[in-house]
Order: sequence, then C-alpha cells, then structure tokens
Amino acid sequence: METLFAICIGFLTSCGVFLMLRGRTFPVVMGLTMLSYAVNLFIFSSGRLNLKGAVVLGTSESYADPLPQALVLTAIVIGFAMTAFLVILAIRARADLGNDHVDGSMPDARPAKKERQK
Amino acid sequence: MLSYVIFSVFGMISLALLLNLWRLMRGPSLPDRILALDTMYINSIALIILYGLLMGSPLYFEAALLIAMIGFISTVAVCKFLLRGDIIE
Amino acid sequence: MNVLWIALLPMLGTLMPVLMANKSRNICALTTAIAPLTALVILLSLTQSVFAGHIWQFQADWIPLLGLNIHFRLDGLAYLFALLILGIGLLIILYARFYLSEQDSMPRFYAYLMLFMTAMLGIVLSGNILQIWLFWELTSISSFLLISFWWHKSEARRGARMALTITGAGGLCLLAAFILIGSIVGSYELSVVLQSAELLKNHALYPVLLILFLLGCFTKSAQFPFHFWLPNAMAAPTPVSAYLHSATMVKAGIFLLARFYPALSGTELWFLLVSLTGLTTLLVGAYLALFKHDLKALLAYSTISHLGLITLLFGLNSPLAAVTGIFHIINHATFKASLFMAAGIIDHESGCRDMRRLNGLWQFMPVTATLMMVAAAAMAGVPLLNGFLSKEMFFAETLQQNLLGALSWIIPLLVTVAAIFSVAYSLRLIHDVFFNGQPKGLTKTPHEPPHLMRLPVEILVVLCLVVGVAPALVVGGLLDAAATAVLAGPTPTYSLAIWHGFNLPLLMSAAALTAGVFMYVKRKQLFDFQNALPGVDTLNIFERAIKQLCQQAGQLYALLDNGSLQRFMALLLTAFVILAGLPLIQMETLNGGRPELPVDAVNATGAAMLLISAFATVVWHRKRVVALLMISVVGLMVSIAFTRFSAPDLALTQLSVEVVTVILLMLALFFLPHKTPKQSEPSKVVRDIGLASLVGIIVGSLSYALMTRPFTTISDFFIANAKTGGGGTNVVNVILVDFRGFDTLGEIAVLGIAALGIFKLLTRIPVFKPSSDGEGRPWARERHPLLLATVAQSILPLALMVSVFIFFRGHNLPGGGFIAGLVTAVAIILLYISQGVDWVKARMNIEYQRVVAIGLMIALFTGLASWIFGRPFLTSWFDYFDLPLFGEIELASAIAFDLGVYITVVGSTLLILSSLGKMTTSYRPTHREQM
Amino acid sequence: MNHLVVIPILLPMLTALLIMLPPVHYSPWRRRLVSMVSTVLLLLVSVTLLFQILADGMTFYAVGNWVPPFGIIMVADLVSAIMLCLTAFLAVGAVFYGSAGEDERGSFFHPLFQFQLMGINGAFLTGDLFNLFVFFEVLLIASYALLIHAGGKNKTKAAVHYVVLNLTGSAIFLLALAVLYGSLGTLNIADMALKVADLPPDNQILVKVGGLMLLIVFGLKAAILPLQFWLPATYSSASAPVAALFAVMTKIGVYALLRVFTTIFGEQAGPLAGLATNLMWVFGLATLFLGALGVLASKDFRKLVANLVLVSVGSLVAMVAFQNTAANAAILYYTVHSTLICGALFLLADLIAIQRGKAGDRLVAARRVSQPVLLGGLFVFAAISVAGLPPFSGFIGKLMLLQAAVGSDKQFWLWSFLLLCSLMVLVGLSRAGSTLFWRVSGMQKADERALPLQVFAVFWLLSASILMMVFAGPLTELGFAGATQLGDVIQTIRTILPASGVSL
Amino acid sequence: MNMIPRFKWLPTPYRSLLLFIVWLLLNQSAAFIHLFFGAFLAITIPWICYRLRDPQPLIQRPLLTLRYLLRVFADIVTANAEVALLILGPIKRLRPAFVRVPLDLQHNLPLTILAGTVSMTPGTVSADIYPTVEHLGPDDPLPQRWLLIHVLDLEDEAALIATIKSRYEAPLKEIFQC
Amino acid sequence: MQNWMEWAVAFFLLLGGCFVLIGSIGLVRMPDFFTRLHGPTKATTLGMGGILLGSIFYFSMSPETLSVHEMLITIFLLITAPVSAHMLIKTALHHRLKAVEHTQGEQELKRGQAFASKEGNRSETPEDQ
Ligand code: NA
Ligand code: NA
Repeated sequence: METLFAICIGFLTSCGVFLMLRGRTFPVVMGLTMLSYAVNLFIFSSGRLNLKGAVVLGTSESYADPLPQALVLTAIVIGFAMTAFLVILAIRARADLGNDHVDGSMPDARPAKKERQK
Repeated sequence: MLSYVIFSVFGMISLALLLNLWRLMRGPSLPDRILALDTMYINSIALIILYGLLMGSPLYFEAALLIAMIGFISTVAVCKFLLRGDIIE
Repeated sequence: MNVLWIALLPMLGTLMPVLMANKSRNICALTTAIAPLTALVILLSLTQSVFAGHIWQFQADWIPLLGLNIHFRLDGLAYLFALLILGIGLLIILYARFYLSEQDSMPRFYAYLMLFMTAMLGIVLSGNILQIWLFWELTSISSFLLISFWWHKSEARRGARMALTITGAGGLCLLAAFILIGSIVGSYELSVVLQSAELLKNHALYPVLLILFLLGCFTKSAQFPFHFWLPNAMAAPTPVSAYLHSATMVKAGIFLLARFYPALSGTELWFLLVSLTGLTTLLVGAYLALFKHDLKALLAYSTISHLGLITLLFGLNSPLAAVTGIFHIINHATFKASLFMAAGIIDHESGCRDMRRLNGLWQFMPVTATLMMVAAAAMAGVPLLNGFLSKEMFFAETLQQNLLGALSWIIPLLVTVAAIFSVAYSLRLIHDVFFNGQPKGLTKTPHEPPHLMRLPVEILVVLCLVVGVAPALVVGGLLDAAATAVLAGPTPTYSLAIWHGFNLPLLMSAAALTAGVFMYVKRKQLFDFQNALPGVDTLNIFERAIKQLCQQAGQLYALLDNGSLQRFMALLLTAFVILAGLPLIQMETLNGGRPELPVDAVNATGAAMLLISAFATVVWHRKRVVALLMISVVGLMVSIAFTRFSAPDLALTQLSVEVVTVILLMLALFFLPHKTPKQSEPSKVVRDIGLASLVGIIVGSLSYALMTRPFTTISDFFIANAKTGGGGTNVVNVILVDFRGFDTLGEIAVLGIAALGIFKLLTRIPVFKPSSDGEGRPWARERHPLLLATVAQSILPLALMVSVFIFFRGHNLPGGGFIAGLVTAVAIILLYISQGVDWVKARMNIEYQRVVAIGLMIALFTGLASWIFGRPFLTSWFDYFDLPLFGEIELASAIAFDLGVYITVVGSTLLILSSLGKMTTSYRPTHREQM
Repeated sequence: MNHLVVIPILLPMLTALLIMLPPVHYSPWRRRLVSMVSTVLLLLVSVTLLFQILADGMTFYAVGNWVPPFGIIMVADLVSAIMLCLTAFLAVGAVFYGSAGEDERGSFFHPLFQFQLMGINGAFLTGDLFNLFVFFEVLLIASYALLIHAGGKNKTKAAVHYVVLNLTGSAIFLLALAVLYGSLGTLNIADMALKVADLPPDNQILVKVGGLMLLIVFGLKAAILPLQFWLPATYSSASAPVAALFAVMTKIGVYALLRVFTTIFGEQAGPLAGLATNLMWVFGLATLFLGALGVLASKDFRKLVANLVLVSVGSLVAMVAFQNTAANAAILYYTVHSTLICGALFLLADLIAIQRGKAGDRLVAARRVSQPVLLGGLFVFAAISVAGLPPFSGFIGKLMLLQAAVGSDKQFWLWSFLLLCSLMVLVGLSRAGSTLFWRVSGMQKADERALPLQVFAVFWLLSASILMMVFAGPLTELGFAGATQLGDVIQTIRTILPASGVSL
Repeated sequence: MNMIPRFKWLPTPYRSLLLFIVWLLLNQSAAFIHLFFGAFLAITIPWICYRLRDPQPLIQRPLLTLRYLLRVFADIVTANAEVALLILGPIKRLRPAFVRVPLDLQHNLPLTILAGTVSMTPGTVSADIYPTVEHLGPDDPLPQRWLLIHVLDLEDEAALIATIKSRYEAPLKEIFQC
Repeated sequence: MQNWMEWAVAFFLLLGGCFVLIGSIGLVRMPDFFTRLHGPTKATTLGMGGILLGSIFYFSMSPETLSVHEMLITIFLLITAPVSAHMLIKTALHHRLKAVEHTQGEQELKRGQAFASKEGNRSETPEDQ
C-alpha cells in the first residue's frame, strides 16, 4: 500500500508542478491546488499509514499518529486561504493588465492580439 | 457472510465509480461530465458508508453527510456557472 | 584634552555657518573662522612641548570589541599637518569670502569646508588606525560635496563622482590593509603598529598589505596611474582646489606614507613600488602640465608632479630623503596654495582661465602678478625661495641612492628632466598670463581684487620667501619635530642652508633652469608634437567606462532576471531537485524495512481514479471548466483516502474546503478566459515535464522512504494526555485547540487576513462582465431558478443544525469549529447562488470583516483568559458538572476557542465569496465602504 | 513564565482586531492613532524584553502550559529579542510614514500592517518549526495584501510573481517539515537538535534532505540567488511604508537560516554539522555580487534600494556560513543596520519621487525637488550609511563583517567581494544621487512638500544609524553576547529540555 | 392559501419539527439534554433564518401530507425498479420524449415539491418551469405556467399528464389549499 | 434475531449496490444526455437508500446502539437530487444538447431551449404557437 500511496503523491506532485509551470494564472492556481493535495498527503504519510486507527480515544487499539493529521488540517486551511488570495489576484491581474499571463504581458505580440480579438 | 457481502458491494461501487469516471472523461458535453461528477459524489457516499461498516465504526458518517451536501452544492454551482457565468449575481 | 579640542573644534565649526545662514556674508565667514582659529591657537600653544618630543594624547573607549577606540595623538608629524590644515584653512576661509558670488550658498560651502577640515585633522591626529580610516573616508565624502559644489555644471558632478570613485576604491583597499595590519599586530593602536615593523615586514601577507596600503595612498595622492581624477576635480571652486588639491587632501596619501614609514618602509618592495610610482608620476605630471591651457589644469598637473616627487623621496628608503620629503610637503603647500588662489583671483577678476586668451595681465593687476611670479619661481626652484631648498635636497638624495644598482644614475637624470619641464611650465604660467601681448576676448576688464582677498596669497608668498631665505630659523624646529615622528628614531643630520657650495645638485638646478628657459622659448615645436598626439579626455572616458559598466551590469542582471515567472519557478524547482535529489542518491535503499500494508482492489481503484483524474486535469488544463471538474475528482479521492487511512477530521475538512474552492474557482473563471490558448513551445513543455517528473519522483521517493521507516514520535504524549489534560477524546481536535492551539490561532488569522486582502484586491477593480460564455453563447435567461431557490432556503436551517452538531462534537469526535464554520458558510453561499446578492443583502446586512474580527477576538481572549489564572497564554481549562436531568456536562475553554474559529471561518469565507460575488452587482465594494 | 515574551505577537493582533471593530474603525485618525500607539508600545515591550533577557538569560514561554517538546514554545533569547526590537523600531517609522496619508489609499492598511507585525514577531520568537511555518504564512499573507496596497499595474504584476513563488516555497516548507518530522518524530527545534545527534545513517540522509529543503525555503525568503527574483520588483513596486516594513522580511529568512542551521545542524549534529554552509557561502557571495550589479544597473531609485537589500542579504548569508561567534555577532549588528537604513531609503525614495513629479524615482533628469536641502541631506546621510562609509553604522557593520573573516580560509573571497561590491554600491549611489538631485531639467520646483509625519519617519529610521554609531560599544557587545548564546546549542537544549539530561 | 404563521415565536412550525427530528437523528439519542437542546435549536434556528426565506404557503392538511409522502415513497421504489430494467434492457426500444404539463399550481413551494416528485417518480425528469419571472415584465400578471419534463420511455402522453396532475398536483393543491 | 438482522443487512446492501451500479451503467449506456440523467437521479438515489438502510441495520445489530442518522443522508438526497437534475437539464437545454434521434416532442425541446436562452420572446407563450 505504501508504494501505491507514494506513487500517488509523486504523481500528484508532478501534475501540480507541471501546471504551476504554465504561463497563465488559472492553470497555476489549479497546479497549486493539486500540489497542495500532494503536500497534504505527504505530511499525512509522514505519520505512517494506518487503516484502523482513527484517533478518537476508545475506538481502536493502535492509533494513527494524530500530529501529522493536525498539521495537515492547519496546512489545508492555510492552503485554502492562499489559494483564495491567488485566485482573486489572478482576477485582479486580468482586470489591471488586460490578460491572464503570469507575467502580465504576452511573451510575443501575436498571441496577445489574437486574444484581444476574442 | 456479511464480509463477503460487503466486499461484493465494494466491488459494485468501485465499478460504478469507474463507470462514472469513464463518463466524466468521455463527456462529450459539459452537462454529461457534471452529471458524471455528481453521480460520483453520491457513489462515494456509498463507499464511505461501506468503509464505516468494514471498520464497524460510525466515525465516518459525517464525511458521508458532507459529501452529500457538497456534491449537491458543487453541481448546482457548476450548472449555474454554465447557465449564467456569474454564480453569485 | 587639548588635542581633542583641536580635532573637535572644526567639527563644531561645521555648525556655525549653518546657524549663521541668515546673517551677512561677513559674519558667516567670521563665525566660521572662530573654531579653526581657536584650534590653531591651542595648537600653537603646544608648540614647545611637541618640539620637545612630547606626544599629546586623548583616549576614550568606543568599540573596544572591534579595536576601534577614540584616540587622538599629537606628535611632530601630526603637528606639522595640523598646522598646515588649520593655517591654510583659515586663509581659505578668508579667500572664499570674496571668491564666492552672491548666488553661491556660502553657509553650505563653509559647512562642507569645515567638514573637510575636521576629516583632515582627524586623519593626522588619529592614534588608532581604524580611526584614521574613518576620517580618511570622510575626506572623500566631503571632497565629493566640495567638488560638486556647483552641482548644476555637468563636469562638476562628473568630476566629483570620479574623485569619489577613485579615492573610494583606494579607501577600501586601505581598509583591508589596516585590518590586515591590525590582525597581524593584534592591535589597531597606531603606536603598537609603529613598533611592530619587524613583525609586519616578515609576515607572509606583507606584500599584500603593502600593495593594498599603497593603493590607498596613491589613489588619494593622485599618483600615476590614478592621477587623472585630480585635474577633473578642478571643476570645484578655486578655494577648494587651493585647499584640497594642493595643501591637504592630496597630501593625505603622502601623510600616510610618512605615518607608516617606520612600520612598512625599508624593504625592496617598498622602494620599487613607492619610488618608481613617484618617479613616473613626477615625470608624467611635469610633462603634461606644460601643455595645459587652463590655468588650474596646469597647476593640477604640477601638483601631481610634485606629489610624485615627494612620493619618490619616501620611496628611497633613506631617512634623509624622508626629511626632504617632509620639507617639500611644507614648501609645496605654501607655494601651490598661493598659486591656486592667485589663479582664482585671475579667474574671478577676468572671467577666464584659458592662457591662450589671458595675456598681458601685468598692466591690470601688477600686485597679483608679482605675488604669482614669486610663487611660481618657488615652484620652479629658483634660489632664495623655499622650493629651491627642498628641490636641491631632493636632487642630492636622488644622487645618493643606490637602489637600482648600476642603473641608479637613471633616477637623477629623469629627475632633472622633470625639473626642466617644471621650470618650463612655471615660466609659461608667468609669461603667458602676465605678458605675451594683450588679452583676447575677455568678458570683463581685469583688475586687482579686493585687498582682503589677496591677503592670503600675500601671507603665503611671504612665507615662501622667508623660508627660502632663513630656512633653519623658520621651519627648522617644525621639520625636526616632524622628522623625529616620521623616522621614529634619531633624525639624520641635515643642514637647512641656502648655500651648500658648488656641487652636483646645484649643477642639476642650474641645468634645469637653463634648459627649462630654453624649452619654453622653443615651446612651439613641442606644442606641435603634443598636439599631434591624440587627445585624451579622461572625464569622458571614465564616464563612458562607468556607463558601460552599468550597462554591462544591466545586461548581466537581465540575463538572470528576465522577468518571467516561469523561469523563476523553473529555477526554484531545479534548486529543489538538486538539493533534495542529490542526497537521495547516496541513500542505499529507499525501503526502511517497515512492513507494508496489503493493497486491496478498492484502494487500487481509488488510486487509479486519483491518478487518472490528475492526469486528465493536466491534459485538459486548457479547457478550464473540464479541468475544474477533473480536479474535483482528485479532491474527492484525496478526501476518501483520508477516510480510508483513519483521518476522518481530515476528510471532513478537505471536503468542506473543496467545495468552497470549487465555488471560488468558478467565480473566478467568470472573469478569466475559459480556455487557455496554446502558447508554450514544445521544447518548453518537454522541459517542464522533465522537471515536474523529477520533482514528483523525489517527493514520492521521500514519502516512500518515510513511510517504510519505523520511528518514535512525541505523539504518544498527545494520545496519553488528550483526555486527562485536554478534556477531549478526539486527539486531533485536542491538538488543534489545545496542544497546538497557537498554530490554530495563526491559521485562522491567516484566513482572516486573506479575506481582508481579497476584499482589498476587489475594491475599485476595473471589472468587465463577459456577456457570453467561452463559446459565445449568451447567458441563460433565468437568474434564480425557482426550484433551487426554494430548496436552498430549506437547506439553510438544516445546515445550521448540522453545523451546531459538528461544532459541539468536535472535541470528542470528528468535527469542530472549522468544519462547522465551513458548513454554515457553504449553506449561506448556496443562498447567494440561488437568490443573488441583492436578495441576501436586503435580508442580512452584516459586514463580514467585523465578523472576522469578532471571531479572532474571541479566540484571542479565550487564550488571554488563562492569564487571569496565572497560566501561560492559551492554557486550557475544562471541568465536568453533574446537573439534574441533564446528566454530566463537560465545559471547556476549548469550546470558546473553537467558537472563535467557527466565527472567523464563517466571516472569512463569506467575506471572500460575497465580495467576489458583489463585483457584478450594485453592492460592488468601494474603497469608502470598507471601514 | 514571563508573559512579556508573547506580547510582541499578541499586541499587534489585538491592535489589528481593535482597528477593524467599532469604535476605532470609524475614522482614519482613530485607526492611525491606535496603530501608532500600539507600535510604539510594541517597541517599548521589545526593549524591555531585551533588557530582561540581558539580565536573566535566555528563557522560553510554553504556550498552553505544555512542556516542550510537546507543546509550542516561544524562545526568547538575545537574538530573537534583538530582532523584535529591530522590527518594532522599523515598524514605528513605517507606520508613522503610512499615517501621513498613504494608509487611506486602500483598505485595511493598519490591520494588515499589525497582522504583518504579528507574523514577523511570531517567526522571530517561535521555537517550533511548524509554528514557524504558521507565522511565516501569517506574515506572508499580510505581505501579499499589503503589497497591493494603493493598487496599480506594477503592484499587481509584482504580486502575482511574489505570491506564486512564495506559495511554492510554502509547499516546500511543508515537505521539509514532514520529512523532518517523519524522521525525527518532533517539531521542536531544540528537540530536533537533540535527536539529530543519534540517527541511523539512512535517516541522516532524510534529515539532510529536510534541512536542504529548508535552505531553499529560507533562501527564497531571504532572496538569495537563484531565488531572489521576486525581490526587486516586489520591493520597488510596493507603496513606501510597506516597502519599508518589507525591509525586514528578507532578514527573517536570514534569521531562520541562522536559527535552524546553527541549532539543528550545529556542532552537536555529528555528520550533519555545518550542513549547507558551503552552499550558503557560495550563493551568499553570488547574491552580494548580483545585488551590487543591480545597484549599478537600476534605472530607478527604488529598484536600486531593492538591490541594496540584496547586497545586505548576500553579505549576511555568506556570513552565516562562518558559523562562529564573531560572524554571528556581525550578522546581528549588520542586520539591524541594513534593515533600518534600507527601510529609511524606501521612505526617502517615495518623498523624492513625489517631489520630482512625473519622473518619479526614475534616474533621469527631472524637475528639482522642492526641498533639496532636507531630502538631499537625508539622502547623503543614508547613502553614506548604507554604502558602509564612516562614521555611521554601515561602517561599523562592514568592519565587523571584515574582521569576522580574519584568519579564515574564506577571508580572501569575502573581503574581495565585500570591498568590490562596496565600491560598486558607492558608484551606483553617487550616480543616483547626482541624478536625482542635480540633473535638473527646468528650474521650476514642485509644490509638494514632505509632511511632518513623513519627515519624522525618515529621521526616526535614520537616527538608528547614529544611535548605532554612538552606542556601538555596548551594541557590539550585545551582538557578541547574542551570538554566543546562539552558538551554545547545548545550553539551549538544557534550558528548553531539562529532562533530556544533556551534559556539557 | 395561508402564509401567516400562527405563532410569532414559531414562524415555521413544520420546519421546526423537522429540525427537532434531525437533531435527534444526528445525536441518535432521546436523552433529556438532546431533547432540550434540540427543542432550543429547533426554535432558534428557524427564528434566525426567518428573514432569509421567501414567504411560503403553510401546510394546511398534515395528515394528507403524510399520505402524500408515503405514496411518493412507494412510487419511488416501483418507478426506480422500472427505470433499472429500462437501463439494463435494449436501448433501441426506449421511447424517450419531451412532454409539456400544464400547471395549476402557482406558488413556489408546491411547485418545487411537484417538480421534485416528478423527478423522483415515473421515468420522468423535470426539465423546466416556464415562463419564468425573467420572461415577464415586473407588472405582468402570471400566465399559465408549464412544466417541461423528459420521459425515458413514453407510452401515452395524455395518460402521463393526467397521472401527474391527478396523482401529485391535486393532493398538493389540497395540502396547501391553493 | 441477529441472524435475521444480518440477512436484512445483506439484502439491503446488495440491493443498494445493484441499484447504484445500475445507475452508473445507465450513465454509460444511455444514448443522450437526457436519457443518461435518469439513471443517476433515480436508481442511484434508491441504491443509496438501500445501502443506508443496510448500514442502519448493521449498526443497530448490537443491542445497546441504534443507528438512525443514515436517514438524514437519505432525506437530504431525496431533497437535492431533483434539484441537481433540474439544474443539469436546464444547462443541457441552454447548451442545446441534441436529444437522441427518435425522441418524441422535439418541438417541446426546441421551445424549452428557446425559453432557457434569451430567444424566447417576452410575450411569447406556448399558446401563441
Ligand atoms: Na596667454
Ligand atoms: Na421522475
């Protein structure tokens, strides 16, 4: 199971990173979201996997590690706040700069023209 | 006996989820995909309830309830988006 | 204390002109003079004791740990320089009073001048070498201000910058030299350094520190090849040139040569570096001086030449040469300062400095002419004037040295050549300006200056004469005291007489005079030759070089920083791959031996769905809505994974965050293009895939390595203490609200701040509302579908009920304030979606930022409440109460804290989503509305 | 238990909340007043804390009354107290400047400002690695919001880069945390230092990976090459008081490097001791040089100042690699100096830009500033100080840096880079100054005059340079004391984890 | 049609009842504390939410409602079995169709319930109710409205419309007295 | 008693599982969007009911506990499923999705589409056509 879990984390990371390397804000936001999933699973996995150990006292004999779970909770919330900010920033950038490229301008002029025509 | 039943139901739900995923990927139209996702949410509830049965633990009930709720809301939101663009207007 | 006052008074004097800025020019000048005059008086009062060999000191601790202490020290050498600085400084103050025009800001000038004087005095009076450096750099700064005094002239600005750059560079070298010296000697006290000659000279780093030291001296004293800044500094007002560029600043380098003479001189390297540099400078300066048409430029090059002469003397490694050097310092200061001032008078009264236009001024200003002639004669080394004496001694010294072995004769020869040029340019200075026909194209008729303006020149010229006639009487004691200090031991016998009999030096003098006159007479050919050579505009070259440097710097910088986020991200990730990946290669095996859990079909299905949907998100990322749907599946699967692996709280949180994120992304997508145009080149895509794969492989491997390793953790403590110490059975929740409650406080603060930031981002946003979707379909007609509206209204109370339930059970079972908050927020968002902002706003007009603040406040005050009980911040409290009918009830401070979390989450989420939603309505937030 | 330790975190938070609520939030002046008073109070608290630590030695505060390593602790030693004082001092200048009117050019300036202070102070105080992450996020999210204060295309553009890069950095931070937790089983920094000593070799490599990931994260915050790209655009586009406050942000990265790499990977760490020092050394120098290049290349003054920040960061990070007391003392002194002066320069740049009209702070000929004596004087003073010329704090700082390297095998390179870059900075500043004040096109002056609060703010920050010169003796002693305390990892562990039974 | 609640402190009695049951279901307990707290919440929450709803007609015939619910529940089970067979059966034999049902109901809540019922029961899905408010001007009188439904396998259009109107719409009219 | 409960659990779970699966099969098998919609809306909802009922019985097997909260999910799904379906089909109308060829009442579809988009005239009511 650990192998499968690690493969999932690695693959999610790759996908997230690839999207974050795109040139438009929206894919970057998606990449960030994906990367957050990977990171959260990673933190979670640092407490080792446990199938029958929800950390509610009195429900199991061997509990999972509760600390990484608490850390992931914090990370999820913070990640949410950050993603939200980035999303709105992307809107603002589109409004201010007239396009949704992460650099605020197209690398070359032609595609920009095309987009404006749209 | 029950564990066999639970596992076979697990199998059905898994198959159902895969079918949903197939429709989600296949489309062809956006409403098709949304429908597939909505179904997937509902089927996940079944999956989680079954996990609860497997573990003999009621701790997972809230997760199922929450999926029901968010599945509905995200479906509605996506539909609203496709209909009006502006989901909060 | 006396010596402190000498150093301190000019510093206080800096304030005087500033305070007197509104008074008349005379008062300004007079008050400025008070401080240096007092200092001079104090200095003179110490003459006897200094000449007797007493060293006056003042010491105070400043930064003992760095070896930098306040230490002023007055010995013979310092006395000599202080005398020059204060004496000539006072004359300059007087002179400048008349030189500066009404438009020039006199207080500013005097303030700069006094600052400079302070710095100069600081250098010569310092007893700590770091302190020397401190004042050394101050001279660079103050001279920058003085040279650029007429800032509106471009050459003044550029000349000042050039001087600052060159002397600044030298200063840095000097600092390195001083720290090296200090670290070798073990002290930065000058007296210690001067006594550690053997230690220094035998140290392996001696060549390095000597070169650094000399770079400092030579740049400041305009030695070849760093001489070029000095002529360009002539853009300064003449009093500045007269003071800085003849008597003081350029002598600072020479001063250091003299100061460190006992510690650093006497080696082969010293001779080679110092004397050869001095010789070259002497020759180059003298040669170039002849061809300058600008009065001040001629004087500047002459100064360079004379500085080379003095440097040469210090480089000869002979005590007598050093004494001669000191003597020439005095003489050069007197005649060169007077020449500069006289040149300034000519410029001032005729409006011109070009010798090609200045002719026959004798008839207009005979007194000035006479004064200048005497000073020039001294410069040329005419007998009965002070210049002659030191030059004579100089010739003698060059003859006596034997440093170049069989080739030693070259030095006296070259020196004589330089003297010839010296005579020639001095002659030109006199003849070309005061005789040689009539002036050409002057803007005003020249006349004698006001008498007080001439007075400083007169005093100095008289000094030249007096010293020339009765050297031993006038400067004998001074020279002796200075020489004792420089040599740090017995001074050699020397005689300051006018007549030493017929000897080789005299012959050299005579030859130089004759040949010089001859050269001047035949100057036409020489000038033609020189004119044929390509002219070198050092200022432009330097300026262009700096500009070039800046451009190169810009290009180099741009090479790295091209402003592309994709590049930055790639670099960041590459750094990650290298730093995190390389150590992994050293690892023998990833698997740490902990047995793996078995894989079952359901989990495999889940994993497959996760992988497929993640991959699909990437593949379809340009169809944004589709990608959004795909990523929802990823989120769903992640939540299910959390459920599967015993983390119900995580699943709940992930799910509730998920839905808000999806709604948010959809809201955002309305204002963004629905499709991403294809833009990346294939090569870039390949690069990104490679990079992403590497990152993924590393992260996956790390996670595998961690999961397969046994480990011990502090978590057992939490499990053991959750119920007894935290009062809850849901350990994760107890960690969140109790063990690590501070994290949670920070976390909700982040959420609240993000909401504020988002509100801020959306204020006054120039919004544009697309009228159709990505495919050009106009929007559907119905805004608020009936079924949805009705159901949403019914769901709200249900959701609130569920929130309350989840909230209260959180401490003991999965749930808690955060999830409850999101459930509430989502239900309200559903109302917004189904009914619109206007409808909700009309029924519930709450300013969400206040909700956020109140929530955070509750959490904060719950934490603070423990102070009342004398416990640290956020210490939890809980107790059980047995009530009739109700049974046992637990009350815990964690509930209050969680309430804060709940309210913050509701407030933040609604603030974020509703302000985004409001953008398209009449409730679009404006800046004024916010508070 | 000394509640004073957490007040630097809680006071700004409380202030922020008060400003958001009635009755304070109704009028701009109330908001300003509360914010200013609170910031001054923060300075007093920080200074008091510093003196208490000087008197009583290092201490820690167990939040929630849970003993370390289980609960979160705030560690108050000289280093963190110095950084607190620095932040508060800087903040006073920034908030006074902002209160002159800049704060009303967008919403929530003061709450966000206070939240940012909360985050910064938390990052300085915390003794827990995950809590450090949380406070990093607090200060980052506040900085994102402050960066876009007053709006404008440049800000938005810079913000996108800044936010995306930092979010990636945060992700890496989390990965690093998980790796460290997964192999050491703890989050407390002192406990990590204790546990890193006896690890099986395979786990050592994991910890090493975790440490190197932290290097990336802190390097990104500190803006060392090749992670510095966000800095110039961010700092030069932020509004003046924000940029001034940002001057301390990179120093948080340096601080974290110092904290983590001297404590966790200190000399007790066995094979992992001195991890990443070579990297810090090389990339620190490279950053220093790049910053100096940037100073020469900058076409506007604020970019130049931003590059000055890079110069200081490069020097500091290179010094972290020395890992000795003198170097750490130099870091402490130089950090305080460079932060405050760069902060002052950002404010000054704004004043100059306002008075130069359309040209703003671009280094081209423009109309003459209306207060040439005031601004010019301040500029010269700040330039002297920042270029490391005597007699102000910059000179003393540079002296400390140079002296700390004496006798080390790194001496030659450090000196060469430091001195060369000093010269480049000098050239750049003299060019900039003469252009800003002296290259005048047309003689008409502007009407804008600097407001008293603005002038006060600049004076306040620059006065630090004089104070640091006058009291250089005690301050260097403080630096050395702080550095000694920082370097004594064993003592730190014994104070925080007395049960661990570590002996000297 | 009555839209004015009987008690001011209990504006929506059936909703409160529902909430009370939900609370007990959530807690799976009828202990006093849950009864007490559930009652408290069942009263306060509707009160809080009261302004956040459009006025709806009240249920006038509770017993009839119960009967309606039971009938719908039975219909759901049978209808779903039918649909399941259709899904598994040969696709080509399906006779999908769009059908328009004229509506007598006017008010939102009954309409919603009707549309929901239609969606859950005989192989039909409610597609749309029109004309909507947006089709009309603000002052236009409400014209005849229609329910558009999609039928998976249509045998007789008229029979279907009749069934819907008699089996579902009529009881709803009765329940809400509108 | 136990045995009876176990059988009930098994029955409901299998029934629910089958319906869920059938719903999803419908999603895949049906020829157009409108027909696909039926499976998930109805079969899945019923399937969920079965599984939740199974769960209720399962957790109620042990004598001291009674599990009824699964009812809530059922209620919730019953309330929301029609709305989801309604929104989806509205979207489909708006997007002018093609119905499978032999669909009857194509005119009704066209009309519905016209009403969904802005083409439907304000004064236009079905009677006018
Ligand atoms: Na002439
Ligand atoms: Na139906």
